[in-house]
Amino acid sequence: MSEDSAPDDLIRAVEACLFAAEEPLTKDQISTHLEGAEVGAALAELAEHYAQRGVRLVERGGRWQFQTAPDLAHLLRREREQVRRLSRAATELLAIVAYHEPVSRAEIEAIRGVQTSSGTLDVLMEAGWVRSVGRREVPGRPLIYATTPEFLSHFGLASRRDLPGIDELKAAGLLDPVDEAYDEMMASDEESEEGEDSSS
Amino acid sequence: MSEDSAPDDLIRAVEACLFAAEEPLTKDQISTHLEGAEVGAALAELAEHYAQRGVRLVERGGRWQFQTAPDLAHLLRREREQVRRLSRAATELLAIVAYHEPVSRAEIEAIRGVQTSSGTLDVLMEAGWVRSVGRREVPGRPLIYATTPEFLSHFGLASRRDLPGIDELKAAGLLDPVDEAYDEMMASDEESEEGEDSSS
Amino acid sequence: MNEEGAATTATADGDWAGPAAAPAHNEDALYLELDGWEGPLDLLLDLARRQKVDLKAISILELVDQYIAYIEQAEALKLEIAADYLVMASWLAYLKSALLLPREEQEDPSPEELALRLQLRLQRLGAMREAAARLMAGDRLGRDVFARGAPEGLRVLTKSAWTCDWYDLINAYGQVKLRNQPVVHMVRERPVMSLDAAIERVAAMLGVTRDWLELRSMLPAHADPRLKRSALASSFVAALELARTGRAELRQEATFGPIHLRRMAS
Repeated sequence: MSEDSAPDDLIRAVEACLFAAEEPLTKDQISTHLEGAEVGAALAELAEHYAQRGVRLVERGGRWQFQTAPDLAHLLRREREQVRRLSRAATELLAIVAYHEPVSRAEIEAIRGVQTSSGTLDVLMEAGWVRSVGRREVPGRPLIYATTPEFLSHFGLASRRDLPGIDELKAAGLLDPVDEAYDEMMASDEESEEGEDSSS
Repeated sequence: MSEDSAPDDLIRAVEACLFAAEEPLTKDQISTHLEGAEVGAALAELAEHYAQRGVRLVERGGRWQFQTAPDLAHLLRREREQVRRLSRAATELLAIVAYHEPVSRAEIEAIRGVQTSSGTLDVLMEAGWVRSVGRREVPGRPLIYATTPEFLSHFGLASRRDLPGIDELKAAGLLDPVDEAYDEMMASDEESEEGEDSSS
Repeated sequence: MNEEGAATTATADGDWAGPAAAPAHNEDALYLELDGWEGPLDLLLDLARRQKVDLKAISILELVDQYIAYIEQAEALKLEIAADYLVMASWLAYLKSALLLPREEQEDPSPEELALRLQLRLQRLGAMREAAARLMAGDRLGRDVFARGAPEGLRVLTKSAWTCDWYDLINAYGQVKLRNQPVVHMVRERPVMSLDAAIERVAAMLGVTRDWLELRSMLPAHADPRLKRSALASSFVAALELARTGRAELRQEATFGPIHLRRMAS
């Protein structure tokens, strides 16, 4: 029989019925919908018609349903990249691993002075910047972590030795005690206020 | 072309994509899923293939969707009511928005001759059929309303041009405000009178 | 039960499918339920349709008579009639008398214009009624046609591309180091003005004149900003002290306004 010609009304009805159904239907259920019609032949013809298409009519445990063709499954899931900034905690963790590697979780916490949630480390591993490089041979054999080549390339570093040392950080003002920096800001504020006063 | 032969991969992919989608998709959305492929021809071919089947491929307000063929409605109507019941006021309001859009509340009231309770408009907005589309730049800057793609999709319209009788209504001037219609009638009366004068 | 006052016109499946005249087709049992109409215009349209002619050809005079008769009957039955129905009735009565007057006594706008405008309104409302009915009678999704019952759904998986810049990294390390450094507090020597010095200074300046002096004008002019702050605080306390001991009086005209002081007459 030719599939090309218009399908007969019973086939069309079975097709629509299965399409609109919210769950797979048995032959009997379909038949009930269609005033008791015998639907076996129609199902077989539909299954054949759809065999080559993007949608299949399949039987699973006596129940019929449409589903998309398995070879097209990859098209129905699309990946999208979303750029996200590292959180403050994750940035600190990353810096500690970079300066102190290889380093265990307990050591990281000792350096950070606060507990580290496990999600934070996961984020760094997902980003591909930190990986586990074995276990420290101490009681408990904790995992130890180090940075990856991707870490170096993301931050444009030739090697870990390119990370600025503590003295350099100090010189750049990055290690200035907070209250000192604050005082300085306040002092300069007052100066500018005075400037305004005298001019008025 | 023969519909009998196996459809090509692009057609199968578009078919699968629309079958799997939970909502109508625009051409662009389909294309995005299929790595930017041009899908216009595939949609046309699919629509033709399905035209005689129990399931149709239709375009509603620029979005494509599969749905069951209307002539099978009696077989598929479920016990439970799936369609929102609309009050007469809401029905009328919806028609006025659809045929006159974009339209302000005052303009709706001029046609209906009664105040519109805000609940009625809310029902239509909640159904997703009407939304506010900005303000009219007249004193008071009233909000203006229009129908949505969901409206077209729900009422089986490819576009607003498919609103039943809209061309006739337009031609008869029945979508023009009373003032305009009156002025026009007067103007054309005068013209014809003048015409008569000059000919006499 | 009365769904938006329109239950009487709703068809069995809940969609409004016809004009309001539906319950009133039996002309003998005149239907006197004003709730069934959405307002005077609605009632007028219904009455106009009962003339069973094209809305373009209705007789306005006849329509006016029907409307007024209808309202009068409702009044006779002591039904409560909303004000807008009565307003319409009296307007229509006016329109009728104007239409019947000889032409030369008519004012502007002419009753013909008013009648024509009313007819145009009825046509427009009637057109929308019919359009609504046709819209509702179309193939509605979920009633006549159905979408796929159990779509697999199109999924978009979001993958995070993490980013962080060099400065943030280094700065974070700096902050960590800082947080855990042993804290050493050092109080550095700062230029200050002591209270005694301030009392002496303010008292001396007050001794020069009997005029009011502003407190701020008494501060050392070219001092280090930190000394200036100290001097302001100390001088203020000094002023209070001088006032307390009866050597000066203070005046401030507004909250946070300048503080003035002068020597007490001895």
